[in-house]
Amino acid sequence: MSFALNLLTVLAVCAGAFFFLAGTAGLLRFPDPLSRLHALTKADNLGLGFVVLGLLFQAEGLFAGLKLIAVWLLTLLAGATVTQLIAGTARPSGPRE
Amino acid sequence: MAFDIGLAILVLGVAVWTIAGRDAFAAVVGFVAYGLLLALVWVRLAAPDVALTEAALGSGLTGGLLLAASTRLRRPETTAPGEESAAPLRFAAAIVCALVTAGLVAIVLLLPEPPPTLAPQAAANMAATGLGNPVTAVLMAYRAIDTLLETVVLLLALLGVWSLAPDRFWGGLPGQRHHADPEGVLTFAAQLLVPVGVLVGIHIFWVGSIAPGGEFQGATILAAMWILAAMAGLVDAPAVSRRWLRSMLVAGPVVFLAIGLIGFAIAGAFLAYPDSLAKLLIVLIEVPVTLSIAATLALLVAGPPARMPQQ
Amino acid sequence: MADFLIAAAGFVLTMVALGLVRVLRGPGDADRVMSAQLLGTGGIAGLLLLAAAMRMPAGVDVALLLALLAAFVSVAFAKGAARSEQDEA
Amino acid sequence: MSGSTAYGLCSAALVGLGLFGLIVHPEPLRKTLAFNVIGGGVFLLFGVVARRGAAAGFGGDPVPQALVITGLVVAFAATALTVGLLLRLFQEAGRANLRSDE
Repeated sequence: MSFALNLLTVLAVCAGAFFFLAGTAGLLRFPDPLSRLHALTKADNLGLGFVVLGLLFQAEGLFAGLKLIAVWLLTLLAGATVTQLIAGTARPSGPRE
Repeated sequence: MAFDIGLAILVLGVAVWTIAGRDAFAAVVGFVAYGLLLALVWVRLAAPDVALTEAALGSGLTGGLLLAASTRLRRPETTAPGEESAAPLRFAAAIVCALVTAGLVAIVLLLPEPPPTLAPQAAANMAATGLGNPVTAVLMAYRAIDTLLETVVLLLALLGVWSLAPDRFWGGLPGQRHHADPEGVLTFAAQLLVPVGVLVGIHIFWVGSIAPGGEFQGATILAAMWILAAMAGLVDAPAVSRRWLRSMLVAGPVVFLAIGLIGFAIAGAFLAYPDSLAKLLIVLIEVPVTLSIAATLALLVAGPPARMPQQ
Repeated sequence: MADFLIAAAGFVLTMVALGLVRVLRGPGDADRVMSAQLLGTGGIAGLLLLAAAMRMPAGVDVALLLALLAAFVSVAFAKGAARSEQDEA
Repeated sequence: MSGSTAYGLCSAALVGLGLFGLIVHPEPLRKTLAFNVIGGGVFLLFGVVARRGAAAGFGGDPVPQALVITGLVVAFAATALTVGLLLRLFQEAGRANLRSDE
């Protein structure tokens, strides 16, 4: 049982690490700010999401698990807000009116 | 082990960027990253209480403050070529700093063996306070006078910031008025984040007596959430001359001092708690202190009064 | 298991540190804040992995706090950037 | 070399680095940043000492840890006051540097 849980953790954490790799590569290689923003949101949402998923299999108790999910949701919300705000400032024609 | 060395190198790299970066704004971003990485280091050093404080105050609130300042100071801050320090000065400074570093390296490598520690004393003291978190026990009992003075230092800093206001705005409202955009993403995010943040802040404060957390960490989150609400235009700063605001600011230190003085009567010394009442008295101190610190931190970030209330 | 989690934390931090190169190259403030945000997310992921590896439940509290404060800092930036554009206009 | 020694060496380098920035940067905002970098290094040294003092079932000596928390709060207060002074200087003089020869 514990072996199966550990295996799931390893798989999910590896998937998360892959998305961080992808996000960084996108941030470094994509030509313009808006597509870099696109790459960043992948790392944010999926990278951290898979890491949290993997750690859920190791969580001790319900409250600990809920806190992990709360961290992910907060990051999602913060990420979405900031992405919107940055997209507004990054437009070549200035902020949207 | 390899992880620790890598993390230490990463911290150094970010610090080099903060110091050596050309642009002030980029340097501030580097500083926020520096604080974040230091929070990870504190976890590695088995100091989660400090990690919480570093993440909230060292990186978060300081970062927000300096980011706002660097965008306002933008143009005059860009250094003209002639303004750089002269090469001989830079060279001399580099030598002095290398010597300081070398001295500290020697100290680190020659730290006494076995390491001195006050942990057993703190553990003995902790039993008497009824608290489960050794760091909170040290802050509130073993070194309570430091904590009392610290709340006073925060108030003094706030007085200093307020006294920078131009005469005509004295007693007015700090910072700019932000207007809410009911359709805006910022309003939406603030409406969602602020309640969650307040809940997390109270949680961190409350668990401080038994687990890592405490009044400074909780208060910092509360302050950050208030500033977020103000930036989204959901709330406006109160005029600094308001009586309720001033009572809130001094409530913490006053209650702390009063309970400290009562210590003479019931336990024979300043800031001494009788064993049976220790935990109750500490909680009685912590609640107003948390509120005062939160208000002080928020107003420190908001800055000096800059406008009068509209009639 | 602990070793794997620490290695994963190291990998994620290395990745986001590479992303920081974007801070060095700029060119715009938006890019800088994006890479700082990637570092924030990576830092949170690294912290969660470390907390699990070191069996330190308080590490999750630190991550929770970082997530809140990261939002705060980013909003402060976006407000600042919007204001400096107003100044120029 | 143990983990805490690595952080100890790191803290020594941070103090030197921050001190260098504090001396050579002409802009006060950069000096403030450099000062905070020094602060981080000093606190880290305390953390290393605390970690070495792990005893009585604690992961580290709680006394230096509590001192660091106090220090972080005071450093923030000082930084806020500095930034306030700096913004006021900028408002009054239209510049934010420390030259007096103009």
